[in-house]
Amino acid sequence: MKSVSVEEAVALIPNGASIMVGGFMGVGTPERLLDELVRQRKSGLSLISNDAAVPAKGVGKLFDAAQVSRMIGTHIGLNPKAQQQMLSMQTDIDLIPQGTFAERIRAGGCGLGGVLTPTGVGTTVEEGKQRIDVNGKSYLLETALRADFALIHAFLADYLGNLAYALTARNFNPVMAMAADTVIVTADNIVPVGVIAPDHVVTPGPLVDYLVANG
Amino acid sequence: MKSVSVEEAVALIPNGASIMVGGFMGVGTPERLLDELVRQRKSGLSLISNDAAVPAKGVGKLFDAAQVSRMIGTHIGLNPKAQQQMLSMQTDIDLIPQGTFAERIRAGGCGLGGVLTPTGVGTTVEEGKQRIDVNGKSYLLETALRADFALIHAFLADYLGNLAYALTARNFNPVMAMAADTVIVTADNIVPVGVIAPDHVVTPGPLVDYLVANG
Amino acid sequence: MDAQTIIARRVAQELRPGNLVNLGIGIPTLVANFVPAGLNVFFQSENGLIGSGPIPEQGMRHPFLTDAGGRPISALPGAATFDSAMSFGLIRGGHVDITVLGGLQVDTAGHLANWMIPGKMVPGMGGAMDLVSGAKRVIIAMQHAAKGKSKIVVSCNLPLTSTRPVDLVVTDLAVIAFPGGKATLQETAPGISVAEVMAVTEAELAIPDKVPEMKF
Amino acid sequence: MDAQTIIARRVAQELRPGNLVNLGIGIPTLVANFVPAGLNVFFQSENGLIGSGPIPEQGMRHPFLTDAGGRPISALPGAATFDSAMSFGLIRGGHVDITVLGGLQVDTAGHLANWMIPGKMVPGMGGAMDLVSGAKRVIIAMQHAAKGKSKIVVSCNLPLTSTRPVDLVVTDLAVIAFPGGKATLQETAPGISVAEVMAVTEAELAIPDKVPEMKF
Repeated sequence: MKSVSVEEAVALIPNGASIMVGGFMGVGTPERLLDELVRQRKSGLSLISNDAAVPAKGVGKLFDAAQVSRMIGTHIGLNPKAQQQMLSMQTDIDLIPQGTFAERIRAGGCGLGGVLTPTGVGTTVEEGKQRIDVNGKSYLLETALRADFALIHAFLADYLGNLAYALTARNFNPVMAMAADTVIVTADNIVPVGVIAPDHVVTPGPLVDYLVANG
Repeated sequence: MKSVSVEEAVALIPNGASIMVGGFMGVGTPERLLDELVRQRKSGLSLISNDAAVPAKGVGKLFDAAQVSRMIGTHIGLNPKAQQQMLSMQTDIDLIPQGTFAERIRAGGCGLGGVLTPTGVGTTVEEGKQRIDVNGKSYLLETALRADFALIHAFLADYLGNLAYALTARNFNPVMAMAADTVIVTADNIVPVGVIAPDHVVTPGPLVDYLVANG
Repeated sequence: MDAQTIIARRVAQELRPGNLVNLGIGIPTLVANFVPAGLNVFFQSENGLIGSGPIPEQGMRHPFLTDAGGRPISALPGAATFDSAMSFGLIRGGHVDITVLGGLQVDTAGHLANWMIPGKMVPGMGGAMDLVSGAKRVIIAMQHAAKGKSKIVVSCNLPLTSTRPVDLVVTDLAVIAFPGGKATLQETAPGISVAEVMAVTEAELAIPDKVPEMKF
Repeated sequence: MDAQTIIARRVAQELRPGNLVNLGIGIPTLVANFVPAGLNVFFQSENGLIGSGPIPEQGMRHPFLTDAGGRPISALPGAATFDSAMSFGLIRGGHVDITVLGGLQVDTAGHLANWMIPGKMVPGMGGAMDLVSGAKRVIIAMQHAAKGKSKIVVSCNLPLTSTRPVDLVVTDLAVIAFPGGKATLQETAPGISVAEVMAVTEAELAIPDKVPEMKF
């Protein structure tokens, strides 16, 4: 784990990179990294995020600045800008079921090729996918999802990069922190080793590549 | 969640039932439930447990009393009785890779039909299984595993059945607590609601059917 | 009682002690207001919480404690938080006893369409497909008709949410179940006759000999 | 230096700052004794811990803090615990930088057999197959020969642990790597000649122009 400034962290991300961003409707999203992605005008990003949040919040900021060329998520209903960019073909948005989204990312992080889920069988979600029956029940094969970068927000980070999350700000952060080549973390509180008890660590430090220093 | 005595809890389990038992070499195993399974002489059990522990400890007690007719696990090297019972065909023991064991149980608990794992491809573990290629890499389809009962040990249980575990006694308990029709829990400490903070709950109370009262 | 109140109060009667319940956005959210004190049901918010409670007072809200729509909520004593893989493990794995969702159409066989109107903006299905595929019991809480058109249809022409049929539909006019895979009128709303329900329902409903009124 | 010490010390030289390392039972366990102070490697115990430390004093042991063999261990400051699904997610997902395992046979292509001898008692593979399939780097720490028979063989006749070749084999006589899928002698043990290694090795080893001695 390396401690870096927010400018250094975002400078690592090239235009066109795929980025997983933690958060659910902007809750639990690393806002400082998103502000810096906007400031550094990164373009053509492939965004993997549960939703498009709302304008001016969370990943919504990337749609405000038209920096997303492709998105995989589950819901964009509360961000009119994301909807416009989807309808105008400016952004290619792939909307999938939320449980499938979580499992595909988890599979990517855990070295699984994919999972069999009953969700989506017999619906439009099945198009182009393999259906596999196990013990007389039908499932879709949903394949693993990974990204170049995961942008993660934690409530607590210790000096070794061990992370703990608060309440509903946990959401997709722990699975995404396992599913990217480079993991960049912001935290509300950076604390000494030992403040987070071993049983309360959710993301172990060795998963974290860069911890963004607080001001 | 219902609070019961250890006698009542074990009386729920019929002969021939399939039982998942938490623990790793006997660490994190609900010893009181195993003692009572022996006392009530339950027979013909299908055991799903990581290992056979050692004689007189954890699930080792079930082999001491020859109560296991079938086992799915990953390692029995430290229990000579389990080995004898396997070699004499008294017990049918299916040994599988430990990561596959964990994922099959997790799949059972999470409503997945199975997962694709690279583990075991091209080895004897592949026999009888479907090989599926995703993006040019080969995986085995490993199907979900469930049981009639899960016997779980926690460090803390609150009055609603929320559970937290201690150190390496966590192991398979959380995944097993999701993968059985009936979940029975013993805990070192039964504590008031609120003692386990929401962010520290590992197994939420609604997953627990029976909490065994302490003496 | 207005239409939404009838629906929400009637759905609340379906909850049993100890149930783990997931409420969708809209009318389903109102169900929480009508749960009898002491029933000890647990509400799951699919963004990662069991034990969600009412909106806290101004000044007591926390930006990291919200429902699946991003609105501030509270947590009750005994609440538990978890990540999204666990949250949908609970849903898909059948650990959620009841999910209450809105609907666009439900057909004679109990198939639900509730996530997409072709030609209109597609917001995405969020958690709806997992909830309908995985919850032990699926209850649809919706108006009986929209713009004069029955939402209980012969066959859904909107894209399905799941091929798994729902268990119960509660509208402002009726309660409908699907025994043997066939839409069957169970109850009518107070003051509504069986004939009135049939008149505004596109689907053919099986009508038992006795159809009681909802009781509140 | 005895054979085990040579192997363990040489393997320890492969660890890099910040590495997440999983040590198997037997000789691999000894590697921890030779890690330079301040290198800041993390040891994973696959039963659910990162940050495992040496055996604590009598009276300081806790029954809920053990290694994968069930023996008491300690935890270092900054340790983290997790369940078995997460533990093998770390292993299979390539988050473990190095796994050090014992071996029964390694063949010319780097294939490993280390879990089963047909006809003998089968203890089970435990975590070995996942570790070899998933870790970023697989290092085998074993004696060069057993009962006078080379463990570096032309082709494994024991059942394979994985079709993924190992990265490095460290024995009491040699260090062997597999560039281009071909067993290649990298180093010899102190005082051992290339000819001596070749004489006791069943597999044909590629021999570079310069084969240095291990340095301690």
